Amino acid sequence: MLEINNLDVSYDKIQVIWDLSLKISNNEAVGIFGPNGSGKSTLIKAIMGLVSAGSGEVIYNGESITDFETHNITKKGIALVPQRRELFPLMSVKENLRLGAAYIPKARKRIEENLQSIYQIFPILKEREKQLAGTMSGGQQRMLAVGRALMSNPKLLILDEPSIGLQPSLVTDLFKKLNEIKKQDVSVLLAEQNVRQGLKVIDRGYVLENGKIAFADNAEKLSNNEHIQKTYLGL
Amino acid sequence: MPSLETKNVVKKFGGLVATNDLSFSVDNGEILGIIGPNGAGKTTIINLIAGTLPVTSGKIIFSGEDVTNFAAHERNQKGISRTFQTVRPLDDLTAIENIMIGALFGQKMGLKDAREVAKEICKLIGFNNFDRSIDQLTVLELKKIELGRALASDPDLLFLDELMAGLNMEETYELIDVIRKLQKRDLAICVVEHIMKVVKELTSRVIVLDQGQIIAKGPYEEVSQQKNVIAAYLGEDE
Amino acid sequence: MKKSYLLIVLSFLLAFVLFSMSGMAQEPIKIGAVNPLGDITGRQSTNAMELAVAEINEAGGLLGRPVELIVVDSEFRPEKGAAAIEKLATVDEVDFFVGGMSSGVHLAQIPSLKKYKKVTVWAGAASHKAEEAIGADADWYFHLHPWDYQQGASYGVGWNAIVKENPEIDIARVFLAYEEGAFGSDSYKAYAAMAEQASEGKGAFAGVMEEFKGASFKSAAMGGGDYRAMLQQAKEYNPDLFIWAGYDADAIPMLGQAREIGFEPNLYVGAPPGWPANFGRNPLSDKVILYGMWAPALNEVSDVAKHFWDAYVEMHDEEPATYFAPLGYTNIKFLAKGIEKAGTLEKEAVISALKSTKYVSPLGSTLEISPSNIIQNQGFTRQKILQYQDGKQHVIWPFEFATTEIEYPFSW
Amino acid sequence: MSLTKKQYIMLFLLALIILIIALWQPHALIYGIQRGSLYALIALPLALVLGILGVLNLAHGEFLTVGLYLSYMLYERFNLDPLLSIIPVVIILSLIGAGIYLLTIKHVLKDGHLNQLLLTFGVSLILIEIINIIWTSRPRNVFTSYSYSSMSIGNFSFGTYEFLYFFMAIAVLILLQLFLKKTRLGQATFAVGQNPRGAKIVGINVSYVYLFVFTLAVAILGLVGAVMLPRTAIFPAVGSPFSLKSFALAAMAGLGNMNGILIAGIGLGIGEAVIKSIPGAGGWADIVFFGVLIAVIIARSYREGN
Amino acid sequence: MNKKAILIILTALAVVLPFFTGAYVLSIFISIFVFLSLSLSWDMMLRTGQLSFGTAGFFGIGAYASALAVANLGLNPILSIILGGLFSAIIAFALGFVVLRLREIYFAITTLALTHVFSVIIRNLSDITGGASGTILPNAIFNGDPKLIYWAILLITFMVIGISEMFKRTKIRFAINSIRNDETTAKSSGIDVFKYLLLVFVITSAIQGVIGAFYAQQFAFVNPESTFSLNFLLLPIAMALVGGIYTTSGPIIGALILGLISEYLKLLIPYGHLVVYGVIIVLVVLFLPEGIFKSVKKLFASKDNVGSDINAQS
Repeated sequence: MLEINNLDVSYDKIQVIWDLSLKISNNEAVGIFGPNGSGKSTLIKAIMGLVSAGSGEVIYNGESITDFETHNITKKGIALVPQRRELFPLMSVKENLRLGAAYIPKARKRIEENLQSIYQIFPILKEREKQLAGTMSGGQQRMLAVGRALMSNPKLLILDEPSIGLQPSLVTDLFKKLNEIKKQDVSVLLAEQNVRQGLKVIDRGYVLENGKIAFADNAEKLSNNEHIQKTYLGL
Repeated sequence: MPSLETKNVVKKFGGLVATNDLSFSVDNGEILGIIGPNGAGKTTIINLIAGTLPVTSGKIIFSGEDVTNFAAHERNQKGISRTFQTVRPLDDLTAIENIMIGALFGQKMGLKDAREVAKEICKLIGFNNFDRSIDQLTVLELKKIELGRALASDPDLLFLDELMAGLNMEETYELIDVIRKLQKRDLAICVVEHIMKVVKELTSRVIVLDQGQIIAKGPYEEVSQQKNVIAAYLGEDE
Repeated sequence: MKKSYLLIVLSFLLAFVLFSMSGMAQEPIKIGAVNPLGDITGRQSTNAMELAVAEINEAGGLLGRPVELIVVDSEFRPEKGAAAIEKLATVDEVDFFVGGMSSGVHLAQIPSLKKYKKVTVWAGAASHKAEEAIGADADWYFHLHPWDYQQGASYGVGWNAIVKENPEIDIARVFLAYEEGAFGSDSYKAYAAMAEQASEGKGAFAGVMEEFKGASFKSAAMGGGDYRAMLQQAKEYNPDLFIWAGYDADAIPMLGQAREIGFEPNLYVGAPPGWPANFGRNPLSDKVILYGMWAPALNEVSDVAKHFWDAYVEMHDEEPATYFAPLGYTNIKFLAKGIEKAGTLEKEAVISALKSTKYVSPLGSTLEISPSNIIQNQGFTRQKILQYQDGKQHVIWPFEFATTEIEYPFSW
Repeated sequence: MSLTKKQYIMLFLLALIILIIALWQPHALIYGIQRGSLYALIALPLALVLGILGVLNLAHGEFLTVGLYLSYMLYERFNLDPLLSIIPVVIILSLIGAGIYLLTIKHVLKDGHLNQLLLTFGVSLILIEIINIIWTSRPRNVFTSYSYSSMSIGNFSFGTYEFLYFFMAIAVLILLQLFLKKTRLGQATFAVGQNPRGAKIVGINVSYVYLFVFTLAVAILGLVGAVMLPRTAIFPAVGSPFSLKSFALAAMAGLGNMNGILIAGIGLGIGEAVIKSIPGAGGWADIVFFGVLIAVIIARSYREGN
Repeated sequence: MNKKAILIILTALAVVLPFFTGAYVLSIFISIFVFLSLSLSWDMMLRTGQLSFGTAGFFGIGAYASALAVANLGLNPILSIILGGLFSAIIAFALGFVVLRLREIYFAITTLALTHVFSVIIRNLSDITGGASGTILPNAIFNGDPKLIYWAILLITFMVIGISEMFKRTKIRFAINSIRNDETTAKSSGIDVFKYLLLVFVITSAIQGVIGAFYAQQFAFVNPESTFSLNFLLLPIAMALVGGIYTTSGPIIGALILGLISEYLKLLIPYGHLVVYGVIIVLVVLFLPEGIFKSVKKLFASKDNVGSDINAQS
């Protein structure tokens, strides 16, 4: 469903992504792993139109979305859970969730329905429905960010390092929820530091180094890979 | 004599109690782990001890001196240093100049001496790109700068606030080695971390916080078995 | 880093080239004018000066030489006004200085004027502070506009005359509303001093100012525009004569606010330096009295005024809207007449010629020089009392220029 | 909304002060409410742009000036009553505002506050000077039969037209808040104000929202301009002082606090009017405005500090 | 070219300027130096992260202190300029304890409000200050000799540039840089944030006071409208931003360029030159958002790089 062909991205004059190609099929969960500065976040920003691609293209369901603006990409059915959560601190949990759907024509009709299903996945959000997003703890905000992304009925959910700064129990929790979400006809693109947890969710993974794909394989083979074990799993 | 001792420290934000009746101590040469769920008050404690926030009540004793009413910069000059959860390098200064700040003001040195001190610290933490500007540095290097600046004020007590967050394992081990070296210099170190591997490897003792209170203390191996700690923080997974 | 210094060097060079290349031909008699060109007063004054110069040149120039007018914008900024004098003196090497309005700008120019001591005929700047700064020994300085205290005194004379002519008019209580800036507060000081004299039966206002009170307001031109608190005080005081000293922007809103709170003095007088466009078209303006030097109605009684008006309209395709237009014209014509009379550009000769020059001006009155409180050479000392009747400014006093009689009392 | 005990005491004190003023200087109370509402009315769009776009618009007052001149032009050319000119003025001024936004401000949104400040300073210079070239510095007025209508209670008369400012301020405030709370575009605006990046991610067209907010702010100024015209002399710099006053009110209310702007505006208006109505003290009225402003800002900094 | 040599040539050029030019060019440069110094002082405060709108206020206070000391106490005009600076510094020191708690637009609006408060107080204390009509002095400083006046402001400007460079080269740079970037980090690194803010606030206010005093003595008068004019706030800010902030060279270049352009435009286009001036400012912001100094530096830097690349290839 998503295809990236020969993508180059630069900030100022420093090139961060080099000739990168990757693919995500329907109902597939794909991981992107790699050290800091390897270009994971930049890749995601490029897909979402938050930075512009130098060359190459991003194709979504057969249509090139390379030069689309972010809001139009979201409308196509791609939702992002950003690393910094990017919530609306002065709005309540519920308002934040509603906004996730309010500007997506298809999702707008199903706001109430979606709300209920998200409350099922994250009961804590229902409990805190009226609390202002800005006053919640980091972990809760992360849940809210995931919930908000799901409100748009995405076909592709992109998560940028969702586990950063989360306590161990919440990390486990979050990835369990991701497994549930996966079952609901949603493709997932997951960029993670926490490779151990990430591997439990994904079907296939790419390892990014210095803005290039170092290697790609399915989840099982990746977890047995020596380099991965040494560098990311600390074994 | 412990390096740091807090006595019944309470901090309230409006009506909200952030830390409640907190008492603990750290000795020189010891590494204490502070763990707990997000929002438990870990960073608040650092802010209280480093002086970025005033306490509502209670006492903070450092090297036998009551520093409760000292301003943040005075506490730093006395020997309390910290790193920040999100790295906060100073953009318009080069890498080494960022580190020099600690020596210039924490130790009240001149420019020349401060540069020498900064160079020595760079050697210690394994950092070579002295004159790079900040936007050219990797995350690991930024973390090193953060640590270096804290060290440059020659602290007796050092707080590391999620220093390892966002690093991969290889990078994490590199920093663990650095911290071990520091321990040998007889520093008292407090580590706030979510990565249990780091806590396990480094600390001799941990305190577990939940909702501003200490719910458990002792060596990590013991604490991690306690039911309340698992329920509030660790989860059932590993 | 280096490049920045290069840039600075270049800037210096640029300055040299730009400012040292002007000023070439020596033939004409050069008159340097400084006016705020962004403001209607300065612009029209300049236009009128150009008219005067054109007329002089058409008639063969002065002493057989053409006259050149060099104008520099003061931008209403003191340091720019002072720099303009320096430019005219050193770059253009003018023979005479003319122009000017705004006392603040003029104060900054005075040190430069004193430095060159060229014959200067200055049209505007009414503050006695400027007079103090010029001092008593400046024989080269001629000032046309009445000083603030002279204006005040001339109104006293005028009202006394009007009261004598019109026995039904009775003036005992005077209320002055003054804007809180330099212009207004200087007016207030002048009035307060005259009121004290009048209470002892002395001075110009004796007999028409038994009691006096003042209140300040913030002019719309300075970001104010709410006069009601001041008007309320005036209403409670219930004056026979209400005068306001502010700016043109205050004229209509103040009238309207006076009407809505039911303040209706028998004489409603405004003393701003200019009036808003189409003031007369506003029905509120009827029977409003104004102090000024000039009115278009003078065309009916003065040939010079009529000539000026027609020539100005022909040359600039607009009507003179402020008295600074005829004043600017007068400024040049008076100077020219003095030079003609002296028959030379030699300073002492021109000074003594100007001292004895009489010029029948488009402002109605004849301009002649006499000493004022401080300076040696003062031009006009009298203002006029005018009144809006049926949308038109009429001269009420001095009677020799009167175009109609006063309508009394003022009412809504 | 539930109030704390402290807020009740504050409200009570406020009511008491107003009562005292009403008995002592009734006209000061009326004038204060009228003028203060005008200040607030002009400050609201400034606060909107400051809050959502993060731009401190130094040309704010100049847009008001342009609105005033547009209304004046329609009056002169077509003899259109200023109140009837509201609609064309709002439309034309919105177009001008949108045009200036697209040409200039749009391109500096990412550049930091200081460049925005300098840019809007440049824009204000250009607007003032263009007006000066077209209409000269000479003040202009229009005359309408209703602008100085008045009302009397006993022997105390006062103008009624300016109550329009008060009602308009309340109406604009309520409409703005309804807009922000109840409409989709309004929610988008509110969201963009808090987190533009987050807004993009949920599918909001952020650049459209910016354009809309800026245009809306300018349109409100057009409305105010047309309503003000019958009572104001206009000249090229007429709007400039309002930039400063609006900035002061926005800061005094605290960023994002729209109700606060109306309260602060009326409070300062009354304070000013009271001082002005004390004989001999008129010159100190500005001190009240700026002194209270400083006191409030500093007091708040102490409260937040602890 | 050697940087030091250029610096010396420039300095020499500035010093000998009066021998080669007339009073007009001098008066333009005097005015440019006045605004240049104000612009630099504003930038110095900005380097701590504090946006001050109080430039005109401290300028005015210095001007009044100096003028009144000469008019009422008969103080020597040169000494009175120093007094103007001292007086502004003292006021800044006292106010600093309160206003330096504030940040961002709250600091900005408060300093602007203070400017108004100063001018209202001065206007209303007419017994001492001469009220709205101001106070005039019997004589301009140095009897109005443009050369001496030029050298005096040049000396002051050199001192201001020296202070600015001192801010760049000593420990102070590290302190104010840290404060601007992140106050919490600064505090936690042992920096007494308030002390440094106060130091910079007092020094920059003193500079503004000295410049105001100089201005008062140059034109031999003060009055609230001219002396507290917002021109002394807006133009220096525009100059610093056009030239480039956080540097010494930026405000210098900005002041020279804007100062010369505004004077030249005036002569070129008598009516409406301010429109062009406004357009220039807008264009600079749109196309050189980092200011002229940094943009030009970058341009040259990239050219240099191209040059070295070619060299490397050949």
